[in-house]
Amino acid sequence: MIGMTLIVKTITDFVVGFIIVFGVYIVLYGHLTPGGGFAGGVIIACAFILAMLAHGKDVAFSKLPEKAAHIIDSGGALAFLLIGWFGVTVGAFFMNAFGRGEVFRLLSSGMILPLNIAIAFKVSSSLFLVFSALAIFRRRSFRAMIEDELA
Amino acid sequence: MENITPQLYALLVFMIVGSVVAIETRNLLSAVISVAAVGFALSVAFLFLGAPDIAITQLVVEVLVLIILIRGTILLDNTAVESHRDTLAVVTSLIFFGLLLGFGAMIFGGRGFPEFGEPVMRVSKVYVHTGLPATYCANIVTAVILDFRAYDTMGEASVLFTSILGAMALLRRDGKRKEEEVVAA
Amino acid sequence: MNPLPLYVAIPLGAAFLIPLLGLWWKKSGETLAPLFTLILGIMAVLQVGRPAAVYHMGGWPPPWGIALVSDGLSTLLLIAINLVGFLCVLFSIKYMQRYTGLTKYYSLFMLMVAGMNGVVVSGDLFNLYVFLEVASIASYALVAFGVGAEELEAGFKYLILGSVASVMLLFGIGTVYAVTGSLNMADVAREIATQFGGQMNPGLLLAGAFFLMGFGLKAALVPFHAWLPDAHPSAPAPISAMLSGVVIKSLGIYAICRVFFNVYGIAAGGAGSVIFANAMIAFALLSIVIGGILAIGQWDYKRLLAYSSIGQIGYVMLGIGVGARVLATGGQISIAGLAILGGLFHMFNHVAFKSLLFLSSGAIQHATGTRDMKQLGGLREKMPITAFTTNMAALSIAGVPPFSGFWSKLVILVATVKAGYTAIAIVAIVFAFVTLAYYIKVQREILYGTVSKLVEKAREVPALMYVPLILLAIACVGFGLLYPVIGVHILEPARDALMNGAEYIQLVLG
Amino acid sequence: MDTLKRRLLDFVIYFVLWLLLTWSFDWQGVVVGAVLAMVFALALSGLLPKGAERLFSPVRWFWAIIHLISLLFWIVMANFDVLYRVLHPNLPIRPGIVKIKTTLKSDEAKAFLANSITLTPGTLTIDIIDDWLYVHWINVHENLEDAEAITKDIAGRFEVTLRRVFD
Repeated sequence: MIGMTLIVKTITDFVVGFIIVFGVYIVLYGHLTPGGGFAGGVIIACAFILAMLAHGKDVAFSKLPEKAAHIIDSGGALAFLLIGWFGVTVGAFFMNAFGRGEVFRLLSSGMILPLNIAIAFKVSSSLFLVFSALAIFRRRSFRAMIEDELA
Repeated sequence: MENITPQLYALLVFMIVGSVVAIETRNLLSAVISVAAVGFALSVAFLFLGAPDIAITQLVVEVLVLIILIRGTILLDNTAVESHRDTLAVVTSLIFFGLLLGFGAMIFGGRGFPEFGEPVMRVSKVYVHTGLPATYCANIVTAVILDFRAYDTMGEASVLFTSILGAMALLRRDGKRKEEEVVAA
Repeated sequence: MNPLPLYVAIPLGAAFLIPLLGLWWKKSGETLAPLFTLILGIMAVLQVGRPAAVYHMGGWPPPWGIALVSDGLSTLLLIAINLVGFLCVLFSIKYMQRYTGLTKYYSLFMLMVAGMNGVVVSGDLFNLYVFLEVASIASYALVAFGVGAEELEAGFKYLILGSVASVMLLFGIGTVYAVTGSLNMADVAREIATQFGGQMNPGLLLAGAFFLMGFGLKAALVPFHAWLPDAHPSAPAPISAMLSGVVIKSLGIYAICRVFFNVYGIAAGGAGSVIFANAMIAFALLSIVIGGILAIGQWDYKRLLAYSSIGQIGYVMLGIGVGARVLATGGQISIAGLAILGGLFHMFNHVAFKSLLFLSSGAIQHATGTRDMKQLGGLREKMPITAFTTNMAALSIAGVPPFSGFWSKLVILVATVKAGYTAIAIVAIVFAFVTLAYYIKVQREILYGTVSKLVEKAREVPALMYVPLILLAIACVGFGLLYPVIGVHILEPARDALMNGAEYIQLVLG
Repeated sequence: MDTLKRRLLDFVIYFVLWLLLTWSFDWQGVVVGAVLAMVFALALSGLLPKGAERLFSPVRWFWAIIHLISLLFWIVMANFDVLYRVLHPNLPIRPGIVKIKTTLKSDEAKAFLANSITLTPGTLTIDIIDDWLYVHWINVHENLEDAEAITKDIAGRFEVTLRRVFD
């Protein structure tokens, strides 16, 4: 049997969707309530890591393949840079080039919301990647490496 | 500030005790668990200090780290540490901590630092007062990190990117190619 | 348009793009990295002669937003980082073919360049720390890039010591923020000058000690040098060249200069200033002596070069420390200027000849497969270009006239004597001869002598590898001969930026 | 057709979750929530447990509340039982692992049964394999042969309600 016991699997199924929605909420409302891209991204990553722990790596990778995670990782960072660079059109790097909107509405405060989203993408995929790398990683033992080098 | 200070000190004591246990225990699993306890206490402390977003992040990261560390620990056959105590290291760190405490006493006792809980609000005052009208962002923390100092946040995102990339680079199976592949290429 | 943010944005963008494109296009790193570093290098050279400039990130005026500042000192470092970066990337194309994971390598390389550029143009203490972390973490990974046992050990050691330094720096920055309530360097400087009257209060003194330890560790000054002799030999040769050529200077020496001259206002005198200046001179002397003594006994070529780096960084620090002490004790400004100029000139020269030496060690290792000096010999006949350029660099670093290294050491020594520290100058002169001695050893064991068995099969390295060597060799000679040009346009603005703290405050805060 | 129904269901669940979290009917939030729910329903299909349509049956909700009340009651009772055993000078415990067979069908019901057993002091579910639950018990019965009595004692009181909630 791949993954953990039935209890863990079932309960994971119950909560994973909720965790992801909660993480997205934290990201999108980062400029109105406590939270933001870093916190939300970590929460979203946690959902995928939970799925990986409960069901094994194949199920998690079917939802978020490793290559896709790499693309999201670099793409999120690039998007952050580009949003910042977009500010140059109105004056300076990281100047707010989007409309400020209305206070206390979801679509307000200009570039902060897209920046939060970019960070969330970056953080969640990064943490997922590093966890999968640490979980799956198997290398020859250190002793074998030293013996190889001596030989 | 005054009404929560005792709780904060209690948490502080708890964290110190947890750290000492983590260092002193011979069983790796107990060490990992006490480190996690310290982390959870830290997240509660953030909550007391009025930073729920940091508390959330700290909590989630703590859970993640705990999972990874426990997984790492139980992979080992023997989770007990069997090593002699390095007297020199203990003495050195004691001396270092003594010096640090001495400096701390000098700074806090003398005229060095502002009073506890009354920071110098020269620059941050402006963030608090003009943050909402200037950025339209109700959460001042987010306003500071993603608007006033968004460039710093880009740097932090790059730090994360670098560490992930570095970890992936170091977790490669083989670092160098075989000689014949190099010749062929 | 002010190009300052481009120095960070271009390499960061390249670093994010390379792994992204690398998923489909295997040569993305080898193509994009040289291109972007070349653009950066040209931009940096064009920066020469421009007046000092400030860039307000996001349009927020300092101290509320982050300010980027370019003055003479930044320009000096920008030129060094980006040009050496370009040459090292060029060298990497052939040299790194024996490694796997090349897109990761080039991406990390660009991140390192971005971090160093970010440190050098930053006008904000915390921002400096953030980019210092980017550059440091990238260099930890790059040192261990070969993932062999030796590389991993060196990388791990570097990681631990570097993290200790980072924690110290963060603690220092936190202390400064607690005391002055600001992170902007110019704002902190003005606060120290006006509110504390230039005197160090205990908090600032502690923070200064942390800064000196943290940046000193990044610069590998002697009591904090333990990571360097392992990290440099284990890293791939282009990375050793970057580490020794620019990383320890931009993260260490530059940051020390900026913090102590422009933020702490060491030039204004006061009780704390003399302590810090004395500490700098002490670290510098220790580095010169211990680096020299340890280098002479090495038989591993790259390890010898690593210890030599410690010694030469000592000379740089000596010039700057003597200048700081003269200023702090109210001595003659012209002598202080001469000492600082000498330090900066030696730093600039060291960029050229130490990068060249590490790259040539890589070329030798590439051709012969060893860096053990006992197994080498007679390389002059088999690899004439590598041997010739190595010779140039060795003569220059050993301080043989008319090469550039001679002039910079001479300036430092003259300034030290003029400032009245004759004993220190004598030690420095003695160890200048020690430097000469171990480079004669390098020449005798590697370049001349009988052709050894390993060298027998060696061939000259491909053109992509020896072109950077030739360019750097030209620089080694050129810096000495072209001193009138370089001195006026690059070094003197850098010195003036350090010595006029008030101007810096005026520039940033308006 | 079946997958379409399933997607629709996922969409509704995610959307309701979103509305509960934001707790406002500002049109911006609602529109964003709808778009997100759509994306989740398409991209993350299969993450939610099967048979989610059971969420819309009021009868099941009613039994869920009954189950919660009974669970709370049994937790309190078991607390007193454990308290008595701990405080008793003779320490009358007989710890051991028993294997019981559950009559519940769906995975969710089994998992909740296991969790209910674990939440009750004195008993702790270790694993579920097919229909068998392995439970660590603080005071195993004298008569181990009487499997039905054991099952009834541990699981029976929860099975009644859980069957109506999930099966």
